[in-house]
Amino acid sequence: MNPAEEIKQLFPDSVVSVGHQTNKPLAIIKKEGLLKIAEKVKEMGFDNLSVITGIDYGDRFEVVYNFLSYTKKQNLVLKVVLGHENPEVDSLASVWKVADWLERETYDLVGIKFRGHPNLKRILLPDGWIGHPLRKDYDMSVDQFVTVGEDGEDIVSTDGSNLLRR
Amino acid sequence: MWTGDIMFANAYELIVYILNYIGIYEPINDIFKMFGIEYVLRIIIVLVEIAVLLVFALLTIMFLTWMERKVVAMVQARYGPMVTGPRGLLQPVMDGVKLIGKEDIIPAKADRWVFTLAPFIVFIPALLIFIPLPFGESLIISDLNVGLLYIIAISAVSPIAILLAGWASNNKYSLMGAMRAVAQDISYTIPLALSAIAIVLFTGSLSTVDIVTAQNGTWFGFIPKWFIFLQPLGFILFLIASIAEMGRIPFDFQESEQELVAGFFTEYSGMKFAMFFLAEYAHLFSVSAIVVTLFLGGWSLPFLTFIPGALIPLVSLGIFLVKTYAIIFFAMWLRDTVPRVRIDQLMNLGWKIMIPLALLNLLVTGFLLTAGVFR
Amino acid sequence: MDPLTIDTTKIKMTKKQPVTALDKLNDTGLISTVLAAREREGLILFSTIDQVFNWARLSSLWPVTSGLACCAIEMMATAMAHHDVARFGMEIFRASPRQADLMFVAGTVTKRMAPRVKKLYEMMPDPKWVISVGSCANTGGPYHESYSVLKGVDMIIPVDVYIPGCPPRPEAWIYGIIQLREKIKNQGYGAKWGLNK
Amino acid sequence: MKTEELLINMGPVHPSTHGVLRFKLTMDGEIIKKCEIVMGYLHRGTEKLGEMKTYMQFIPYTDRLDYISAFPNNYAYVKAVEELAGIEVPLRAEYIRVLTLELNRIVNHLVMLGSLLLDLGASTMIMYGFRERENALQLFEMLCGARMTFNYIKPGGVREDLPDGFIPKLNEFIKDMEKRIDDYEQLISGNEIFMGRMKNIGVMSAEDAINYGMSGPSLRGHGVNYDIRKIEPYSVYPDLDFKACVRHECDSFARYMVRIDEMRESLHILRQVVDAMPPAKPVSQAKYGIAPMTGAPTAVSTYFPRIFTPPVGEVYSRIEAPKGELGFYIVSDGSIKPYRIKIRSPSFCNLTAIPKMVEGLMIPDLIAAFGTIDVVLGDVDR
Repeated sequence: MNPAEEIKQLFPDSVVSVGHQTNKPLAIIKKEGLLKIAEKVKEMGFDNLSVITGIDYGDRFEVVYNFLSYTKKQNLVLKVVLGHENPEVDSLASVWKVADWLERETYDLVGIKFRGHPNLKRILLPDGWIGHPLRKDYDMSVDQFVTVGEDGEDIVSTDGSNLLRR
Repeated sequence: MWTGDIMFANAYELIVYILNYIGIYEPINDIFKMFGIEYVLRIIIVLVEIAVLLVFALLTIMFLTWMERKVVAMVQARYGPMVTGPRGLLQPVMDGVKLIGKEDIIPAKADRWVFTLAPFIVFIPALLIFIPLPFGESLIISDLNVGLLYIIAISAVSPIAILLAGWASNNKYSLMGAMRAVAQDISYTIPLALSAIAIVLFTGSLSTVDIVTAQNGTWFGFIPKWFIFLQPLGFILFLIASIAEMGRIPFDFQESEQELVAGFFTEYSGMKFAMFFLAEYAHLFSVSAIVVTLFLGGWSLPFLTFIPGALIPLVSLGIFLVKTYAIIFFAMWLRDTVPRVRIDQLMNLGWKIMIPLALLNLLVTGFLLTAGVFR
Repeated sequence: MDPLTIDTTKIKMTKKQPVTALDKLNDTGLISTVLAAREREGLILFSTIDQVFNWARLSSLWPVTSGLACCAIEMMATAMAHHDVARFGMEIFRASPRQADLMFVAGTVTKRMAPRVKKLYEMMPDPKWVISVGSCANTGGPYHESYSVLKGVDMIIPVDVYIPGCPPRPEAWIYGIIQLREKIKNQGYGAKWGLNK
Repeated sequence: MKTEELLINMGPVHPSTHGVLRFKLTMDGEIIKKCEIVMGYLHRGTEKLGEMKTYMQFIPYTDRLDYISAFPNNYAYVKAVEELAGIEVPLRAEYIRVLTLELNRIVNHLVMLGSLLLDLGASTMIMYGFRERENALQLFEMLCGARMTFNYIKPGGVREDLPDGFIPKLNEFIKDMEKRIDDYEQLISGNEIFMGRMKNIGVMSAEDAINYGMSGPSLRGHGVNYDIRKIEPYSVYPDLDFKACVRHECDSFARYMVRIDEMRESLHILRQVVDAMPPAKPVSQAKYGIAPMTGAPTAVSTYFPRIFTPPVGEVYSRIEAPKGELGFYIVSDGSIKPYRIKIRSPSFCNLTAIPKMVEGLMIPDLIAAFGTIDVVLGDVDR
């Protein structure tokens, strides 16, 4: 019985719809029920959280979780739809430790906040970077340069005068 | 080897004998005696000896840098320096000249005087060890009767200079590197000294020439009377301790790139860095020479009785160099194949294994000697 | 009075310049020939020393390990057994910039890495050269439009030799090194008058 | 006696961090108390570029992700596009793909062994490793003209068929590699100092390893028998018989030994692929004109239109890359450019385990454990 239907029976109210993502069972769930479902999914044997993707659709944000159960050789995809203003969802770092960095990267590039995350900071871009690059409304024209402060931290500024060689 | 009676105590007498043989020694001596400054001739001769030794030392250091690169290349199935000079022979010269021409950076907050002084304090002891080394039959600068003790004492000076360098360059990495290097040097001088003392029990005298002459002759006709056969454990301990003293892989902590960037000479550039570089190779040559002197019978080979008198110094010098380069080749070969040991494993090996073994070796040798096994 | 509209040709020098012996001599053009002769004579004196130093510098270039991306793997391949760079005396990959005199910028220089590459360059002692390897380091390469990549390393440090390619083949690396050796050979006093053999 | 903690910065430019990665270590004497990893020094914004390029134009960017083994990157992306658009691939092309994947796995493990030994101080293994790699790169060059960035696998098959002298040269390479692997074992595995440096260093329990998202040979070093070629078989792997190499000692030495076994396993697979390679059936290109210009079908690729617009939808496909599970998540809105591309990189997830694995060890052990995790910075920072 495909795991998406199983979750629908267990959490009928927080599962919006069940479907397929090309060949993997997909369950679209509400933001509030995420943590409870995640714990249940872990018990069902999905011990590998492969990837967390944040997608900016212009009017809404989507966070997609892909799971793989090594023992049962099954896949499962959970999708959460969020509003466009300040997207916020529960963090799964307490359930899967790999989620810690995956969520930090999603926050860094797409700008989705994760409640309850141990230290939600930028991971790939320097801390002072302006804007989240993978959003559709990120303007590429502004050139931001990085210089090193005294204690080795990065300082982001738009004028690269002391860095560039005129 | 030969009749056992050595013709000249040191190189000075050899030179005086040669001058007499040519017949120009008496007239020069008389001229100096007329002015009453007869000792000046003796000083000149000693200066000539030291000049020859310095030239020989620098040439061997340059040759060793070239040999190191070629041996490493040979082990790693590649060529090594080929472009400068025939088969890259001029490469060390080029490195030296380039390093002279480099800008000399002294870090801002570094302690200027100590920073510039440290390389010299490292380089000078490395050359001082050459004095008591018996290069040949009578080719020894001065046959100190405390030769072995002198060698071990001088090789204890370089850790101090390493600490000076590490502290002066005001850089976290170099300070840690210096601490490690000093800890390593000190903890490996003890087994070095203990295994050397086991040799002195046999010869009864610290002078290097006596040690070499004690290894003349053969047992049962074909086994040469080298101390390596009497002291196999001592030889292994001495070899490991000397490699650790030199700071070469697998005990390479001075410049273990992977961990502490470049060890204590991270901040050195130009000629100062060249000093450290040359001191390391001088140390390599001198320690190999000591291993040969103590355990492999210095310049003597048991079967060479037909050498005419005049050629003896040259032939003995050749034999000595062949043996030394065998040990150097072993050290270089080790450098390429074996990974590095961790600092705490190094200390365990030093204190928990090598020192007890050295003491045991000393005990057993003393016991056998008093029991008269070897007389 | 608008300074732009002043007609400079009408201005006459008010103070009379004293005419010294030097001016007279200079009119005959003698001084410039003497200076030129002394300079060339200096050349002959110094150019041989320069040639020796140039030869020493070009034959023992010690690179600093600053591999950033894919070109770093080609840098390792060039230094390994098959295309041996040690033949040119570049065998010791010094880890600390203090002892290096050649810097390979091999890979993409991102905005975050740029100040560190510049600091690495400044830490190297003076006669130093930079080889920018790969189209990423030359002009930003395939990542030209990206928001976090510097469009070419010559925006922050002066570069001597550019090696095109993504990643350039080890043979291209060695060709770049030979070009740098030619460039070093023609440095110094003797270069202007072609005295450098 | 109050000892103060020392903050050591193994900075972005460091010989043993395999590229530009920075460790912030708070040290208590020689022992590491806390290790924090700072990355992003090679973040080139590949995912943003993915949204500006068409499906075919993005393939060269996948080469430069994990630049030591570029074929698996190409294949993972192309497999995702094929699943999205439902393109089938001729059998000969699948066999050629598996051939390149396994050859690239051997090259990746060679570079990993070489740099691991170089970090431990022995500078000879990397020379031998790169010597074998040169032979393999010559094979790649015969195949597609490039040494490291191949751009060879395209949706629908591969760009070129095997050149004539390829198979004999490959057999020669396989025979030579078998002898070489035994030489490496003799040089390294029996070495006392190496075992002293690797045995029970960087120990981590199997549950932690799975929980930290480790995958690939690093995970199989912890006794966890998960190999995506077995769990989610793709391409022609079901028809090939091979076993997932597993070690149960959960330490750096086990992770190292897994890679040696995997190299032998890959050679075994290569031999089977060479024997079972179907012959090239000529395909009529009358309707489409000459192959490269119009994307017409050839013996090794099906028809792939120049203007390729996949159906609307999302797909996530994963393969067993030499470093672990490599996956591409593609969202397409029907236009010629993907709407969003997310790359699940194995090195990024394997790296999460390092801070926990390294507490209480010394710097040389951090380097040894880090070497066995086999991280490439292009893959981590994307």
